[in-house]
Amino acid sequence: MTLPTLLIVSAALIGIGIYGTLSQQSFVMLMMGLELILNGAMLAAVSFWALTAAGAPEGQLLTIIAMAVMAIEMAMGFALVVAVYRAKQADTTEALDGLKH
Amino acid sequence: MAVTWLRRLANQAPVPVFPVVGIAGEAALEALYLSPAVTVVQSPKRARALAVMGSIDYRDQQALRRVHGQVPAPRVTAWCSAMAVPQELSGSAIVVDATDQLGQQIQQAVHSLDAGQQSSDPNLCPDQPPAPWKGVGDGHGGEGMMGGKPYGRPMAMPEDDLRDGLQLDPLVFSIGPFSPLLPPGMAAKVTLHGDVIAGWEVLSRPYELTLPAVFYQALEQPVAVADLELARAAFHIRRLAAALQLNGLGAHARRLRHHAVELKPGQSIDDLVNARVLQSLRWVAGAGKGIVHDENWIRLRGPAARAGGDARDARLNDPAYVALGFEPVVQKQGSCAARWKQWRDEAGQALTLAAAAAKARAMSSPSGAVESPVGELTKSTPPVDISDLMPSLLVGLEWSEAMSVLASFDMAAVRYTDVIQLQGGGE
Amino acid sequence: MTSTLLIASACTVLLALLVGAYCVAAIDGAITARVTGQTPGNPLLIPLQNAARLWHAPHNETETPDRPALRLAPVLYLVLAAMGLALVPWSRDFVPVDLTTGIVFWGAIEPLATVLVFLKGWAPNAHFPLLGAYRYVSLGLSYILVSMFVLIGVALPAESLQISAVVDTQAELWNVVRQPLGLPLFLVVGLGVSFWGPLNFIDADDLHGGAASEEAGRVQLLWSTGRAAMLLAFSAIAASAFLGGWHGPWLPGPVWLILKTLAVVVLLVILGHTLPRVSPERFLTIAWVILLPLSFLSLAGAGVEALL
Amino acid sequence: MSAVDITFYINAAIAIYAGWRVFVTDSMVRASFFLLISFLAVGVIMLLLAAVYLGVALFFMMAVEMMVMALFMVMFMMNPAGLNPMKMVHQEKVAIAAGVVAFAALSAVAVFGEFPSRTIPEGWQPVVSLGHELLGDSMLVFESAGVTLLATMIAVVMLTSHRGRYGDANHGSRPPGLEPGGDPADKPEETEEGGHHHHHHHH
Repeated sequence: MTLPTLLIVSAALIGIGIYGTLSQQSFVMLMMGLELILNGAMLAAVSFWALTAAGAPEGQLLTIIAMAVMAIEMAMGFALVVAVYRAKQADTTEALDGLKH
Repeated sequence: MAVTWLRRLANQAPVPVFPVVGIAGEAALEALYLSPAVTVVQSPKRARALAVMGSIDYRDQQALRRVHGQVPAPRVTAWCSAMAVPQELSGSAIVVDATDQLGQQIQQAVHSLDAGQQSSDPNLCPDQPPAPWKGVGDGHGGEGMMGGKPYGRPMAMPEDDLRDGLQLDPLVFSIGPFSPLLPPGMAAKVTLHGDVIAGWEVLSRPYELTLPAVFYQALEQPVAVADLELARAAFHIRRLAAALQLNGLGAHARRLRHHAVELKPGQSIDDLVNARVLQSLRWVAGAGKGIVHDENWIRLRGPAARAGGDARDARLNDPAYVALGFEPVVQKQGSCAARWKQWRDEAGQALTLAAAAAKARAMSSPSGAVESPVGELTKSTPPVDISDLMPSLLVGLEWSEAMSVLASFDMAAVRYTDVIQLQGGGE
Repeated sequence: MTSTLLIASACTVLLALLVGAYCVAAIDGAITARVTGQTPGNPLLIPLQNAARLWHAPHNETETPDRPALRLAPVLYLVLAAMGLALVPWSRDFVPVDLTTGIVFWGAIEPLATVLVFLKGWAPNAHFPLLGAYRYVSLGLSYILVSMFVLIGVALPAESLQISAVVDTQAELWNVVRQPLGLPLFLVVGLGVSFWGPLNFIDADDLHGGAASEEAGRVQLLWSTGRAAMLLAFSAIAASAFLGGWHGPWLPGPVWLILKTLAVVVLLVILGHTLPRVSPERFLTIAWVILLPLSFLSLAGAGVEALL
Repeated sequence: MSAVDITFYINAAIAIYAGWRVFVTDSMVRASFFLLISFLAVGVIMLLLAAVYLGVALFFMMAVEMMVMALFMVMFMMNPAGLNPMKMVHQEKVAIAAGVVAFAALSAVAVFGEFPSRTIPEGWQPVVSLGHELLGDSMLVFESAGVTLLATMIAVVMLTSHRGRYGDANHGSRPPGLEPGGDPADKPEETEEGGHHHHHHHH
């Protein structure tokens, strides 16, 4: 468990997440991609904190903020999905081709 | 060695049985509830044995076969019915005549099945899916993301949700005719939006209900009022037990069922069950629901009508009851909880009346109408079926509320014409 | 930690789990017998007889179940119960797993258990189980927050998230006195996490048994064991967080812990046999409008007390 | 190889495999549980790295979050169990290329980058130091996150409510076409057989 291996794992998670975010049509699956990116980012942050920062608490703080961002992303994402679904019965990105009803 | 030891331990536990109740099967079901050798379960999948009690209408024979197939094999079928045993089962089913022996015999049959002395029932239905799990294309059942019939199974399409206008998928399925949630014989097609009932179509009406024999006798000849009232109290208490069981108080339900067979005149209902337990039914799902409105209200009878404030009661026309100072109890709300309270109050009143009648040796006087526990029973018009009221009552309720409402009605018509001629028989 | 201690800890937890699950079943049987007024047999043997019966009973095969979920969910639920039980300190020196974030870890076990209970209803591929699971989860999310706040409340006086530290602060005064709202709120969570009694929304009789309607044989045995074990683990945590854990006069610490745990178990089982299942709609209101603000209040009180 | 290393490699493999399965499985409920597994594996790695609080916090955050996700999947998706094929993708080649490039670039940084090696000192208490940081120097950051979450909650309730400011939220709305400019998707032509999940389940 060295820094390069940890970072490669997080790079893999971020890579899969980017693929998912760019390719998925369904809002919810798209959000899963975003979550996976954040998952990789958090792993990288914790790895740097543990192995290069001598336990400086800001590293952990960064991860906590990432978690909060994830929660916000999730909540807002779902709220938007519900709002859009209510308005247009749409749950895919293609179905939204305008900003009005 | 260890295996036989474990097996011996297992054989001391009661055997789970799924009851299939047909016409005139009510008494056998009560006997099954009381038997220490078995436990009555809610789902055939958990059972080791199927108990067929009473006669099943010919239109439900296919459903009976399906339920039989849902009991995991190896299984035992117990036949406590006037119907003939189906050809396929004639070699393996155990035929029981005495209802009080039913539990014992089922347990013995399951033990000998487990010991390999007896073979399991054959399957009555072919054990195969309704449509083959054969994929198309890249191993999937359908094409496109939504709709269609993947693997021959129709997919839901969104429709307006009742509560908040979101377009979501409905779930359509049918329950009955042997579901413990519905009266025997009743089948319904249900459309659910999430937990909310969006559609309730009665597919078949419940079987006619067979009342305790004393109520039929009272039509023809004078019977002891004490006997009538004890039978009434027992009837109400059993239905309260069903309501308790439905709402997660199975132990109290069992207590009530055991007490219902040995009721004594003058007992207080609070001796039978903790008063607060029955009162807590006021708070369960659906307690305030299930109020019958408008023109349908007139179709309610007996306790259900009195729970809504209508003091109709055939006992008022009987001089014996008048002499005992009988006054009908009524509730106001007419809701699910009010009907349960009505059953409780009437059971308590019946026990008091029974004590007074036993002391006075009061006999009823047949006047052409008897107040049965489900409404006025006369020679010409026994209580009729009201299951068609359910759709308007249930739509819009949550599932658990709907089940409470169902458990607070007597929907079935009362069996009358063939009772006198064929005591306890079927077709 | 030496390997001897490690093995001793693992054995203690497993033994406590099995014996404890048996005790929960026996207590449940005894209270049922008391309620029904019927004694069907030796109450100490009934749980074993039922377990032996389920062991030999045939399996119920549903159509195209989610097999990995069907097999893994009950096992993992049992594992979660064991993990919860491992966090409980038996005495000052003997804590099987003394995690510095033990309180938070228990806070993670509860939602993970909820996920597994959802899988219990999802896996068999049948509609009554799914309805039960869906209902359970949508209501379950409302009390998990309560549990978090209540647990933070007990961590405040200890100034630590370690369960052994929480127990240590209760040497003089138990948390149940210091934060009287905490234990009742926490008990609600316990009924929910082990889907017991009034909060049994998944295996409810109004759905023919809900998720349990498709279970038979060993799957049913695993789930009923897991459920009893979860109730036990929960009671042990409640005893440690609110009733002073192993603290107590005259008797050795582990004995006190066992007594207090069993007392909480008895209380929960009696509640399960006394209260009818709550109406889902009403429970949602109760959880958000009453329980959650009460847990806030409890937490605020604990905070004020910690500052003074 | 120590026990810690073995645990790490197993969990790393689980995290990546489950993360990949998220976008391959047809059942959206399963997809959200695969994502949960991926998060749990990362949480275990964090525990191995002595981030005791963060690892455990990741467990409970993700358990709740993925549970909600699964609920939404069952509620919104036509096909929660994956009976129909569910490959709803666009610009897939670009996406794969972007993913591979990101992975390669970040791995290159990981392998060729020069990072100091300062591990956590003996006796360091990560949870205590995190607490002091959150409620000390970085209180403003932490509190901002809290306020943002509160704002999110309010916004979410507003957005999801059925009642909009000027009447029903879906007033005058029209569902999108199945094809561009086609018929709305919500009302199937053959309602008789279109809408049923009919299990044969009688008892």
